[in-house]
Amino acid sequence: MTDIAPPGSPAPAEDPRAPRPHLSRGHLLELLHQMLRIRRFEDRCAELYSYEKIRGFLHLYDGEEAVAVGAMRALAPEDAVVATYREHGHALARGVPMPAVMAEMYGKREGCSRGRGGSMHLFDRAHRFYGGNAIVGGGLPLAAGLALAHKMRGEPALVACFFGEGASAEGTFHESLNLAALWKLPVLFVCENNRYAMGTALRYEESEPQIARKAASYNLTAVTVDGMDVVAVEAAARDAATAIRHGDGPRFIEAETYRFRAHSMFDAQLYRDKEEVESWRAKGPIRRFRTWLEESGLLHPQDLAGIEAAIEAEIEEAVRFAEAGGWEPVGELERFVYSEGAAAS
Amino acid sequence: MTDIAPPGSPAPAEDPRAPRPHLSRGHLLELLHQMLRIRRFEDRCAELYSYEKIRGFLHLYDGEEAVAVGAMRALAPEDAVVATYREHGHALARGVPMPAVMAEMYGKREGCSRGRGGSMHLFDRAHRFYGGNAIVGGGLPLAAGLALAHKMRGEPALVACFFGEGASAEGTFHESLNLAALWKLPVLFVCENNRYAMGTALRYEESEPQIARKAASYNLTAVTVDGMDVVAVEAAARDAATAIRHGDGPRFIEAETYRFRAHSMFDAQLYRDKEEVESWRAKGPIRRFRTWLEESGLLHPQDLAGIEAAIEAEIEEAVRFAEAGGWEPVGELERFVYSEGAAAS
Amino acid sequence: MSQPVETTYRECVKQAIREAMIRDQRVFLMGEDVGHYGGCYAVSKGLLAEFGEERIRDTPLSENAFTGIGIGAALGGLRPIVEIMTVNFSFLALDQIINNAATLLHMSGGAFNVPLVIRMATGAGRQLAAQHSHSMEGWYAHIPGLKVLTPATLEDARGMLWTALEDPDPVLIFEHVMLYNRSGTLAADAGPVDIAKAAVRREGSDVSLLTYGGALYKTLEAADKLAEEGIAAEVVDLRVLRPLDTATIVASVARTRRAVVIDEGWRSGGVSAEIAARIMEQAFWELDAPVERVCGLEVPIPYAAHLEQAALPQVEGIVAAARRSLGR
Amino acid sequence: MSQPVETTYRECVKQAIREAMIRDQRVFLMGEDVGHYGGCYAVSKGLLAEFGEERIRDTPLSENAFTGIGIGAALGGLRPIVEIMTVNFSFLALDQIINNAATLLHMSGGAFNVPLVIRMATGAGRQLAAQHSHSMEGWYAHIPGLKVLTPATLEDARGMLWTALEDPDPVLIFEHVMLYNRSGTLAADAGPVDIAKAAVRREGSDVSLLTYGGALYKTLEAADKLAEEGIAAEVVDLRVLRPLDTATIVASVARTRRAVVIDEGWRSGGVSAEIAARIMEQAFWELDAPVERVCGLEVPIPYAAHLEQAALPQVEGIVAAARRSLGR
Ligand SMILES: Cc1ncc(C[n+]2csc(CCOP(=O)(O)OP(=O)(O)O)c2C)c(N)n1
Ligand SMILES: Cc1ncc(C[n+]2csc(CCOP(=O)(O)OP(=O)(O)O)c2C)c(N)n1
Ligand SMILES: [Mg+2]
Ligand SMILES: [Mg+2]
Repeated sequence: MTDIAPPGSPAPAEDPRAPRPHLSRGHLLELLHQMLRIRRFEDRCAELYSYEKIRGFLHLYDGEEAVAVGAMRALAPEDAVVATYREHGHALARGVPMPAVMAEMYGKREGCSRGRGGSMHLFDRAHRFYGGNAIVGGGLPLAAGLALAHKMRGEPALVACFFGEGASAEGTFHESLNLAALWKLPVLFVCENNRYAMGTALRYEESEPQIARKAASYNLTAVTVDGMDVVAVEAAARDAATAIRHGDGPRFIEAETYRFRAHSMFDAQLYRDKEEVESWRAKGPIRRFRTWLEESGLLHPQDLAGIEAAIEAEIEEAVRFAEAGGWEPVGELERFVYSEGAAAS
Repeated sequence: MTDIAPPGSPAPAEDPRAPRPHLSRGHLLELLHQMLRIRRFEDRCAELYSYEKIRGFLHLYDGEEAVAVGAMRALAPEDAVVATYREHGHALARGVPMPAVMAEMYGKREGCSRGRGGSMHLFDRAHRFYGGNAIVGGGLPLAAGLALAHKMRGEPALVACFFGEGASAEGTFHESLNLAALWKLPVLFVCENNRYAMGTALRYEESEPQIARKAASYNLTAVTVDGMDVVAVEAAARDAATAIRHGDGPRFIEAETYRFRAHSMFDAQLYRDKEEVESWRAKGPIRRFRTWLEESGLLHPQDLAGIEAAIEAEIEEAVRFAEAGGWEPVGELERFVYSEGAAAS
Repeated sequence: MSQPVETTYRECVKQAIREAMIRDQRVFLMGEDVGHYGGCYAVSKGLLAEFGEERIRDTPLSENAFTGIGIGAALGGLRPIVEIMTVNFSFLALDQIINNAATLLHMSGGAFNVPLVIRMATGAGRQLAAQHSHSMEGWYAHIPGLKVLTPATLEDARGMLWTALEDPDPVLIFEHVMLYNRSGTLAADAGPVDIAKAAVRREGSDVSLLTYGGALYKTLEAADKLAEEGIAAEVVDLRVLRPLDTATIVASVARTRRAVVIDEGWRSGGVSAEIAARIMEQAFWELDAPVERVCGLEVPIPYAAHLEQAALPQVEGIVAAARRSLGR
Repeated sequence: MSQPVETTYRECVKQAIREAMIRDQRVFLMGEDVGHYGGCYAVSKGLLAEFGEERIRDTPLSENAFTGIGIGAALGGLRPIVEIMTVNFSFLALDQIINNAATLLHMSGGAFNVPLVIRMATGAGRQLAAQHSHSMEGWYAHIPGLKVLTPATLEDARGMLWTALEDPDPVLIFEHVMLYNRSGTLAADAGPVDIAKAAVRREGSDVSLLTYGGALYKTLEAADKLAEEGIAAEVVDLRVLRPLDTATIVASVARTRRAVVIDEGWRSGGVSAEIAARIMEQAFWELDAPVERVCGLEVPIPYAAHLEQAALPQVEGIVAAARRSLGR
């Protein structure tokens, strides 16, 4: 294995306990694969949305793939993940099977939430994927609580908690960071600072727009990384995860990124101009990483073709699975209000 | 008028626009008078509590008088005040008439809240005293909202908002400070850091125990003052008020203080030891200020006697007024659920 | 009444806000994405350009604080309209709504009233699932000190806000998400409407169908169906859930001797329970059958369309309940 | 059943917590001042010394987060008991309670259940005024996904927590502040009790008095008074407000043909409304009189003792309502 340092990657991990990421070619191609996989999956979802196969709100992760993909590489299977309503990327990068995700988008009973959740509420017990939360900031206390369970049970697992910069204005952000720091809970907070909360620009949201600086005021270690650089995100996440696993308490990563498309499927985007979007697109995490890999001779045309073909096949299979899936019978609707066996209302 | 610099008073106000406080002898004696007035009033309340004239929760301000008295001196009549459930001191220092306050403690209709509020809910329109709020942190958004009204109406008034360090863990603290700073609202936040929230010591409350440092993370100017030094508090408040009136946005003062007695009337105080309390008592704001005035020759025995007599008379009058007051007829109980004249449920 | 014009519910709400802003300098709109985004249901689109950032005020995600700021601003002499995007988010602001807005006047012995209007989107039907789709207006109606309005018609969408802004006390307005696109005609100069009375939207002598908000149209449809069967259903639009206009309800039931309450909210402890209890108390001897309830199923609203629809009152269910109450 | 011992409601709650902590290492208590202070109503006094700071966990003032942390900890395999000091503060945590605790199981299609217990003090009588004294248990009972318990007796104070902790879903326990000092005798080895059924606390054939929590003792007193007048009142302690044990209610009313609901909470849309509606639906033809409701006045609870008492149900009012329902 060769250690390769891509452009824009951060200085070697600060924490000497952190293993240097093994940036083998295979690893790098896998990062690209995962990002592309999310992108293609979501492109297909957008298409299916226009065919009305998918309904409700659909928040695409276009432009932010490097964050979920990079951060997720630092996790072990026993770790837990808490995400937002913009969580297709997190679910896929975490390993939630694509067919179950797609079936959920369709509202089918084979979906990972049996059709009750939809795009904003993906869940998967096997991968310790705790949602999918459509209350902005609502996941932070859950993450701290899961981490408390790990800590009290003496488990080495950590909890990765993703949320937007908009969430950092909510009271739960404050309460959760304080408690996590006070109780030294094993949480990796990952703030996806894409500069907008729906149509509200950062300058209308935060008196301190550098979210990592806000986080640091809770006496925890917080860093800002280039969220368009998947390797930088991975390195930061590994560094943080190592510290967390050593019992240092929570860590905070602010990933500076950008959402290329509308907030949800439709949105006139009156709040920003096209040039701004275009200038960020030029820094797109996939485009940039792919170009670098190509220029470095690490990605050959046939590699890319292979990746694209694999993704294409996976998506086809997911769509087929979703299409073939059944509808939860209406008679089952009242199941899961209370646990099976427990008295119902 | 002579400018006098008492010991422990801060360096001259940082803000050159701030008028130097006129620490005439009269002014200093007035500070002492106000602090003693609160103390004697509350001592009497505690006594009346044991006679069951006053009921419910009764949170004494013993040890913290310098904060309300010092800060209130920086306010003009058109300013507004928002306080907590521990607000006898704020109400009195603000000028809410003692008889109306005492009658409220009795639950009489002549009380400043017509007997509906009690100790935790003192209100007075004439003095723009907006309570009395028994939800910890509940007053911060109100203060920001009042300040927004001042700002949008082009009024030069500010809002002084008092709360404990315990409140600074609540989400409303975070949301309110962010909004106040973002919108440059004329709020003077005064955090009474008495080191305990009920029985929970600061180290169990806050990952960052220096509350002013937390406040500064919202990009506003925050200072820590010796809350046992009435002159220091006044100077800091004047400085802050000047900046606020110049349109600088909110200011934050953390006043380091201590509560000498139980959280409410009864409390086994298992959470701290007697020595700690005694060591703080030695720094008590009244004792210390009086001693200094005496040693400086500014307070003569007859001054003190005069002050004590005036207070005694005022309290007697307040008790007489409360005793003579009537009970709100039960038939009036449903008044004020909705405004008079508006349709009722 | 002037010439009627074609319009939509959304447009009515927008014009109501516009006019209030023009009429009264103390009025302003505050909430998440009301400005630059144009409102998450496009209600306030264009208002930022017209009134500027001070009065069309985008807030950060801070429901508890900006609702409390609305209360404070109302105390300070302004007339804020606070918009909470969706009823489920209002739980974050509940402390301010109940412990302050609803309580301050009484707790202060009449010293401080809170002339605040809070608008929010309510209800299901857009497949937004369990954290965006509930109908909590009936729940809020439990709280003394609040008034709770549920405009169902264009006229009410246009006129209730005006009256609410003139009210000295906190008023909550619930706009059902499925109504925004509803179109129809309305007098060009439509103005304020009362916020005290229920309205009989269709007269009938056989059974009273009592409903409000988004369910009104399903109920009117059910009344059409019933008419085909020769059953004359009276449809009462409650309009205001607190204070409930018990007199209109009881008068209708006294005429028809039978009642069905239709409420998209959960059954247990909802609006329908209170109405059944009041009818029991005030019209027991007039009743020929127990009051029927057609409510939302007691589940968090699911995403899949067929499940979501199954969780909501439907025309068939209303018709069936009316038949049952008539013993058919 | 072993020897009965003298004890208090407070002591029963404490012993219930203690035993749960001893029995199950996954159980811990978390909330404001549960540790060093000993609990604001002295319920947990001494437990910190016995179990240490990890398991008797003082929290900062952060109701929404620590309730959410309780949910997360439950998801993570623990069995948290979250204490919220007073029901009014629970509004700050409402988002977590409704949008997460009550919803996660359904929204995740059964993947994640939340075995969490939340305890809080409820009710008036201590002159704590409008931000500390409400009775919102009936309001919480509106929410699907939650269970709502209201222990009124020593036995239930001792036994409900055990069963609640074994429940796979979120359970809210409301302890009325006026009950903590209540004393009586209880079997030394008192154990878990069911959390599904209402209990007939006194049998009678003339009228059913339906109540729960703090109002139970006033209702029993009223039954005594009624007995002096020759009226045999049956007293039903609801015990659980969600799911309501409708069968027991209906069976009692079917026997007595008359019912009075006594609830300290506000009338409109409260527990009493739901019970009246269910009786209407399931026992309409058995009723000889409309269901009466004796509830808290619809005002924020005031401070002054005479006003506070006037705002609450009292024995006289219960007696009068029972008489009315009997046409006397
Ligand atoms: C408590 C709450 N308030 C408002 C909303 C509506 N809403 C959904 S996403 C969003 C913006 C969130 O922005 P951010 O946290 O930055 O995440 P991003 O969408 O940019 O990924 C808003 C206002 C919500 N879902 N929950
Ligand atoms: C939201 C809320 N949670 C809990 C309480 C109970 N309580 C009343 S005072 C208090 C401690 C507050 O501490 P702090 O803010 O430091 O003020 P202090 O009493 O020290 O002046 C607590 C926990 C409350 N009144 N409101
Ligand atoms: Mg964002
Ligand atoms: Mg304190």
